[in-house]
Amino acid sequence: MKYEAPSTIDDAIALLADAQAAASVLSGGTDLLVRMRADMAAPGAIVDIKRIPALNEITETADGWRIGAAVPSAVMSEHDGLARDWPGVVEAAALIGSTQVQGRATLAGNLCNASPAADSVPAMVAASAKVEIAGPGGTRTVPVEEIPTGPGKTSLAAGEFVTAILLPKRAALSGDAYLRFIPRTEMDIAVAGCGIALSLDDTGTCQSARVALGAVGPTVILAADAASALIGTKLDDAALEALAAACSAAATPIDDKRGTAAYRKHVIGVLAKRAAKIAYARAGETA
Amino acid sequence: MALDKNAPETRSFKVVGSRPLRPDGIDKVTGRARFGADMSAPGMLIGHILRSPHAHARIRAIDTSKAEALAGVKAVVTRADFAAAPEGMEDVLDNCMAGEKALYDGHAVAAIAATSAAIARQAAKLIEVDYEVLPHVTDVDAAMAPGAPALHDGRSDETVPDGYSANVMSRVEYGHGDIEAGLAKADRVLERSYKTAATHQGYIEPHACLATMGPDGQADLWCCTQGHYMVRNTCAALLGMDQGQLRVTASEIGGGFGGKTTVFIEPVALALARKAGRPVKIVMDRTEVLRATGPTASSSIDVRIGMTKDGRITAADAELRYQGGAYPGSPVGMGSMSAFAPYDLENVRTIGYDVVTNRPKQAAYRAPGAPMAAFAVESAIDELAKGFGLDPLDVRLKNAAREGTRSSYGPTFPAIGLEATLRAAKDHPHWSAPLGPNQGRGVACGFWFNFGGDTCVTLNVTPDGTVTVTEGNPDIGGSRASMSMMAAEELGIPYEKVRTVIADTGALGQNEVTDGSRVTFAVGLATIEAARAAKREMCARVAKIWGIDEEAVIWEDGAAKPAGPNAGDYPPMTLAEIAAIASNTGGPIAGHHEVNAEGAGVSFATHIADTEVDPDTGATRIVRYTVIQDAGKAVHPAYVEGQFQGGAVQGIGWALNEEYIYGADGILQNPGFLDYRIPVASDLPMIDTVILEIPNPGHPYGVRGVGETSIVPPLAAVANSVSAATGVRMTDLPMSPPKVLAAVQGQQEG
Amino acid sequence: MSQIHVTTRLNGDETEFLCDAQETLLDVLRNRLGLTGAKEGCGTGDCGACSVTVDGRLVCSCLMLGAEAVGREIETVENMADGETLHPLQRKFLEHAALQCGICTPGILVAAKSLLEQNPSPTEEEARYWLAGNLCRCTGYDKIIRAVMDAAEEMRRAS
Amino acid sequence: MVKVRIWGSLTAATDGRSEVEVDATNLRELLDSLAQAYPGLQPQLKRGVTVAIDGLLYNDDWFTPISDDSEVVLLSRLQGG
Repeated sequence: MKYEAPSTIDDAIALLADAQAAASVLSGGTDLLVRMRADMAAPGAIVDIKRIPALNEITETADGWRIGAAVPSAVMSEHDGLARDWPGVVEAAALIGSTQVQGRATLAGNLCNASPAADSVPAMVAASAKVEIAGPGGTRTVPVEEIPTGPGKTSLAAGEFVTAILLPKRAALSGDAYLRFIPRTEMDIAVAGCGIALSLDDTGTCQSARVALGAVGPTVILAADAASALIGTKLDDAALEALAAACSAAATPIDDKRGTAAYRKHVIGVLAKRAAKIAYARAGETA
Repeated sequence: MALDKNAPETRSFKVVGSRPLRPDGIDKVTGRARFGADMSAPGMLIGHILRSPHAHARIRAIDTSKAEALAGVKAVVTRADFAAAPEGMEDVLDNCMAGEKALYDGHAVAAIAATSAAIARQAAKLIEVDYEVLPHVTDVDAAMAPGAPALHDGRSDETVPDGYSANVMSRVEYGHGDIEAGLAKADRVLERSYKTAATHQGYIEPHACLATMGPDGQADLWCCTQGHYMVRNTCAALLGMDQGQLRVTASEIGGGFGGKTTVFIEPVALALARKAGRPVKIVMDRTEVLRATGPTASSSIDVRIGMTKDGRITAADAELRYQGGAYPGSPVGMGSMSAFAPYDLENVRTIGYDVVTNRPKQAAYRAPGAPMAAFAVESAIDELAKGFGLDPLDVRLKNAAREGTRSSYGPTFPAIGLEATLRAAKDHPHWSAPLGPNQGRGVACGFWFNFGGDTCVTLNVTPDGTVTVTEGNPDIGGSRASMSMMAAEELGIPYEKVRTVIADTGALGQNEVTDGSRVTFAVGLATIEAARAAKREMCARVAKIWGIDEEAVIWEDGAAKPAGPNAGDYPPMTLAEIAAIASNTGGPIAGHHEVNAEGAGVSFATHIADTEVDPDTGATRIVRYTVIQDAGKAVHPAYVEGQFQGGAVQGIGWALNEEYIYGADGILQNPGFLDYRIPVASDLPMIDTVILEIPNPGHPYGVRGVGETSIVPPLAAVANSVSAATGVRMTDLPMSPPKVLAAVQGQQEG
Repeated sequence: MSQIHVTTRLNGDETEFLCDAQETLLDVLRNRLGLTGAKEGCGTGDCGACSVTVDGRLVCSCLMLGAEAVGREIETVENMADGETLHPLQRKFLEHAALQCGICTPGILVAAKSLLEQNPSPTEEEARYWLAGNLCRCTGYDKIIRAVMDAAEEMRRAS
Repeated sequence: MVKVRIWGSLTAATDGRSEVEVDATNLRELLDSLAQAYPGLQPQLKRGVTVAIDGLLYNDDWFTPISDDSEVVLLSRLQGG
């Protein structure tokens, strides 16, 4: 195996596009190194993208926020502006692993690892995040939910890699939140996770909403019926019950060592109700 | 040995009972301490073990030729490289390296030594094993049923009645009285079944060793173990060596809890070193630790208890079924003996079945066999007490075993501390503190035997009057400090003047492993006796100097003094003064003591747990926890508290989240700390402790073992607390969120 | 297989080593540089026994390649004490008997030091969550948390 | 004669009696006498037992004294963790 640490995006593309090299992108490495150790990945080369300066930056743009693909979760948590605008996304990223893992793990890595249980993905999907992808054919931008196509599989083409996560500007009277359920208080993979972003009108009625569900299907689920349950309401009990029911209905989980399908279907609704209340309160705060 | 009956409770102590810094502390906070994997040797090879991917398979053939041909591979061994095991050690050998069959997922089938870990791992992939996959069974009740896939044929012993599968290895029965007559007197008879999952000791340090063997057959082994004398004896037997030719040095040990009381990789490393002619180091990874070392048994237990409406137990009956993995030896005997030990019962019976399954061979885990039994019994008693509207502590006090009680397992108890722990629990502010919404409080008792065993201590006095204590039990939690304290106490010198070292197997005679909460008791006893021998020698030397009878010299406050008719005739001679002229008075001064220490005292505990259960998710949080336990005499109270807290938290993990999860294919689903979920810091509150001291008459200072009892009550204390919080009785451990939620929902529907 | 030449700053000293591409920083520290204070408890980032800091950031050295260390500042437990003077955390761990077997201790000390650098006045809950990635099986964490809180207080008084 | 209590599953070897009497002044004599008087106990004695004498546990120490009024109970071999 070879180790490469290019300093430009173009060099990285060239290394990744070399089919013979069978290269993997190394960002935080908190998934890749574990998979290599377990013989579940055996790349011919590793392309460490942390030496590309632009990939280490969080920048506020005209359209919102650009988070470089090599920015670790801990740096996001320390960024006051980002945490103010997208607290749900930042909190979701801050739930990935331990403090130690936070020092390395990235949104881009969490997304491209394509685990159905990735914590940051439902939060990003709810937040309408996009990913910026560089590749031999140039740069393209796609919604986050188009990246994972199944457990461990992504839509990235050969030679492509994610260079940044793009979050929109936070609108007035909007807020987001992410909650997950794990058996312990820390260190577990999500049994179920729910990201919600919503916006209100000035009467406090929900105008728009996105509800994304994690760990209850092979990929993240954008639950349109769940969002509809919130729109036009002030998140009264009936709306929250409808939200929970819609989430449970949209979920297609499996039984595994982390929980049963029945449990996941129930808990996803519980999490959705709780996350919606947080997002709603946050939306109100921006008034 | 004769018991020291010198009324320990009346003694006042100067050093014992204080909290000095541990002598190995600096090394352990600076990273200098050398644990199992921290040793290297010139020319060292790295060993790697190939493991079965099948739960049960006949090994038709193993072809190692391609692996042997790989550049950098220096030796490959299989079972053929080991001699036939001596009688009684066949299972240990077969567990270290499979013979005819692989009996569980992870069972070792071959091993490689190579110049690097990467080459060794690559070589493992080149070994071709021809497996005939066989039907498997991992559940204890399924394994007992007639027609279950049999691991071994014809190994059931004479105690097993007809009608069971060949997987039932033995049956035990304890008790006295007449169960049915007793039950007839009860106002209510509760019958319940309980299950507990297999859990792992979860020590953070994986097994590691470094072996060297020369062509002359002399060998050295460095390893992390709870007993390097056991390692020596076992490895020598499995490799056909003389015990004296194998010197074993115990590294610092990164946790054991019983899991390092046997061998796994050590004989393999020696076999590789013998074949390669070079040092070989083997370090397990976490996956190997979970797949192929010794978790504890899983259990299935039926309990029948009769109680009068005023809380008196009229009869208690239990059947315990423990699977201990692929070989006989589950701790069901100790589970059966301990199940009802806290109670004074006229009619009591326990029946235990030892069952084999396609899982790794169980190893001891802190009070082996007792926590599961206590979970069942303490849950049933709690349910009965609640049903009658009685205070669960009052019910336990009403039935508590005390001095003179004929125990459920036979012997009559001497002075014991159960009642004291129950009264202390009642008086503790925790017991009467208010609870919040969705919170509940549970209480449970626990019992453990504690042991002694073979022990050697040598105590040397240096020329400048400092003292070295040499002992043979790895220091797993601060025992060097305790030994230094007891030597200092006995000699009347400051703690700082004593240093305790753990010797290799060449330096002392046989020492039993660090287990059964025996070290502070047994090694402490031998340390005290070694110090007394040294004092006698020093008094004899001084008697010669003064020209008086030996009997006329006594030892007091670290000095020899004239006594009796000679009192005051000579100024006292301190230990340092005597040591300085030792060469002139007969040579170096030492004391030693070798003993099979008997007379360990049993220990009881009562735990109080508060939990809060999220009714929507079934998640359980420990809100408050208090441990009350009899320590006999707490030599170093800070480390006694640490044992109480650590055992309680392991029990909390067992109660809530820890479990071996097997798939239908018999493969372990969660061989890592990600999904084998031991408690993390944020899961827990502070763990309050109350140390009671009811002296053990079998020890000069009254010491009882403290390490194991603390894991016995938590399973039931937490379960009783969850039941109080939710109104549903939890009978299946772990009480993971899906199970708790299902129970709560079932109750709402029901 | 050609090895990678790495120059890094380790415990304040410029340090060079050769390593294979797949070797972790933990392997390099332990097997090539003789620093065995960081331990491997899991190799998957789940136990924290291998904790070190890289450019001041707490990480698991088992989840980082040695080759990534080029130009970084690595600090390990071996550099916590100042000569013969223990770091207040090390002293408080001894005073509170916050270790039993001691295998998790180096990782917990490094993690706790990182916590107090970031947050000199953590609450008990903050300390528990910060240290959630450092498993200890002996102590039940009680004395560890007490030692960290006591060290924090002493360090606040001294500063 | 020393009275010895044995555990339930061993009574198959003692004609159903849970208490037997044998001549013994120490642990070794006790185990020898039991094996001689009740050959059915031999497999278990060979596998190992723990003996409680007046409430304290003994494993192997042959010369542990036993008097006629000692309370002697045979137990499964104990192991710790």
